[in-house]
Amino acid sequence: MRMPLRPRLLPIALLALAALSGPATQAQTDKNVSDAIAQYRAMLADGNPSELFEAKGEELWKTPRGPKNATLERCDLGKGPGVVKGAFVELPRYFQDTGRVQDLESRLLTCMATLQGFDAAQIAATPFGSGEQKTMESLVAWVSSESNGMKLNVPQDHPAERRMYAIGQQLFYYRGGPYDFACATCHGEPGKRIRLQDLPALNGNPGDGVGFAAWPAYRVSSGELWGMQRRLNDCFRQQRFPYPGYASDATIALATYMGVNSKGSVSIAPAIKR
Amino acid sequence: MKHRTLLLGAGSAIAVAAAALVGCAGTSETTQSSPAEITAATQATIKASFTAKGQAGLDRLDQDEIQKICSSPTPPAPDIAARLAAEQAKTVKYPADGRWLGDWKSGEKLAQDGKGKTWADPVDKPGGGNCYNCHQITKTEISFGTIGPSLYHYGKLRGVSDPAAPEAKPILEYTWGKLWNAKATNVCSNMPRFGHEALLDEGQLRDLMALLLDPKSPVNAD
Amino acid sequence: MPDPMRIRAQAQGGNAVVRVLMAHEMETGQRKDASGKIIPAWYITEVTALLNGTPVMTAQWGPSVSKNPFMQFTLKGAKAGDKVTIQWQDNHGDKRSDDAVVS
Amino acid sequence: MSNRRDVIKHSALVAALLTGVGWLPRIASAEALPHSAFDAKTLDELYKALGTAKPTESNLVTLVAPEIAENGAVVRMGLSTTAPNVKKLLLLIEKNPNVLSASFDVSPTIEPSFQINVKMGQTSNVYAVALTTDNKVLFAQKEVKVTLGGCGG
Repeated sequence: MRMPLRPRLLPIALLALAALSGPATQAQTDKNVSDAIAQYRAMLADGNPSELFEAKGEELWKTPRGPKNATLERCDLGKGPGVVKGAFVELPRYFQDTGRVQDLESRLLTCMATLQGFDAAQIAATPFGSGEQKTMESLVAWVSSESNGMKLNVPQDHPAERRMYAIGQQLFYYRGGPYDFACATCHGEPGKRIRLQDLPALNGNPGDGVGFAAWPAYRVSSGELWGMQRRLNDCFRQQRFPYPGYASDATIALATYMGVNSKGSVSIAPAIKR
Repeated sequence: MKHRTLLLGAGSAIAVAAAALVGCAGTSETTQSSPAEITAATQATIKASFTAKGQAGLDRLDQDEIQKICSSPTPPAPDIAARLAAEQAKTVKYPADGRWLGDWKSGEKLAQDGKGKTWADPVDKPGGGNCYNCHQITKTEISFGTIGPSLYHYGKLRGVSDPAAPEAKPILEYTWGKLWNAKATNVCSNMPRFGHEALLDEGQLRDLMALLLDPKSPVNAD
Repeated sequence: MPDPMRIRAQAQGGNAVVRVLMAHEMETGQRKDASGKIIPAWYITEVTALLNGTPVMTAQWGPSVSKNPFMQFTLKGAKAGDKVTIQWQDNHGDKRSDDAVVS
Repeated sequence: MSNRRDVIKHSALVAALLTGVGWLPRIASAEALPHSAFDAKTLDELYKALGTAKPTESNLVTLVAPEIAENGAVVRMGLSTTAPNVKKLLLLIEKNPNVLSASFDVSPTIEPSFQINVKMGQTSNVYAVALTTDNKVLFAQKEVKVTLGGCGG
């Protein structure tokens, strides 16, 4: 017996595209495509593999490691030694002991050096996704997950924090390289896209779970957990700039700028991204 | 020729700025930084933060006049913008042999290609046009950016039915100029200066011209 | 030793919805490394689900299942307190078994 | 949008895909089919050869897949069936180097309904296929478009 035939389902967006004749219907095309992409993302939202990294990060935090065979449980992320909950949404911030404004990854390097005896410079020079940088992926996943759902509140109390913001703002607009690109080229105006990817305007507050509030994130393209350091590194690569040092002041200044601009937005880190 | 300078070219200024940064982080917590101080600190931060990698040398951080004036949330004053745009316009080299259009199929490939010029790209490999990153171009490619305007029906909308006809000449010149040096018409344009910065060669530019202006190109035919 | 899975089993209207994340490269055998050498295939080939120790489902996977695989299914009649076990095995012979309690 | 030719094409394709991955009895005529043979004339023979195992598009099988995948590395698929006596549920991706993505053997204790993340190398038809204990082969299909994302660099 033949089963009743179901009409072939042609994707709605493509049908709509086939009916298009000119730029007059651009808005409709955009809507169909962005609806389809939204559907794709919504389907992935449940079952974010970042959970695997979070679990590993929590374990790594509590495991004695490094030349000093110590855990990270006394690490001060800004809210006192060992306090992880809520720490992420207040980073970058100024730390008295190092005399620096530090983001999460820079601060974790400090703790890995002082508490565990690792060579911070060596870890900073390690390629992403290998060696202790892999440890970092899991640590940032866990630490950021402990602030999931909280509002970003990157401080501007200390003069060094305000100065870092001001430097970050200049860096954001700094055009250079063979393509004349700045961060602002892609992220200076709301409502823009590169290919199909929405571009948050990072000179303002793009809202809950967007832009700075969506990192660290699991990248489906590489199956790795990207912290803000790797995110910025790849932005600079595509900007055709030279190589930004891991946890360098330029990256921390930009993180300060974006973080402060996003004040009050809810962090959904670790998110899932294409 | 391009003249590139650091915002604060002198090494001594950078040393001072670096010292100021350290000072700030340490004791002088009540001092408010002046704009000049911040600019110096930004330069120092850039110097201290980036290293050369692959083909991406540190000279890429040295700004020319256009990059410098356009590194601000506020656009340059109209008179300055006009002067600089006029200077950029002088850099445009039109095709010597009078051939404006190449092959739109090669142009489409180039428009799709977003590679080239990063620290990870080989120096000898020609870069792509990156066009779809920012522009809608053909009807069939739905993965396009919106940083730049739609180029769909580019030639058709401008009435180019025969690119060889004399009346098409101004459009050919304008389009070539835009590709060669977008800053000639809009001084702080987001678009790279493909000819001026030698990102694409004349043959590649011709192929992109064909994609936009050839009546047989899907840009105009579909 | 492979990393543990994340298993969430939630009672829902007389059934239990089970969501599983596995830590695995799921290398297809189609990709090349920087030197142009094929990266050998390495992927989970078989997955088994058990409810209170009794097998209820076996799955065979190919290399096109995504890296760090996600799988969801529904166990009929499972209730809070029941034990769900997930086991996987890959083409290298590596294995992993993890439990979760239906909540 | 549906015509007989399309129906035949999809049905034959599923049959060929299944034969290729070893889930259907290997039938000489089907195996010998060149790829270009996916057209009606040759396929009538294929139908006969497949007998009861003729794949049939059926609304008893459901495939939930996105219209467009922002990235082919992870695409969420949902496959389920309400057909009686189902023993296996399969997920096939036509254009992947390995056509068979996943196969689930079901028992009475589990719903014949699964979600899984899979990779897609390019835009392709995707098939959810249910095999029953009485050798019926039912399927649902959908095209998923894989786009080029990011900056392309």
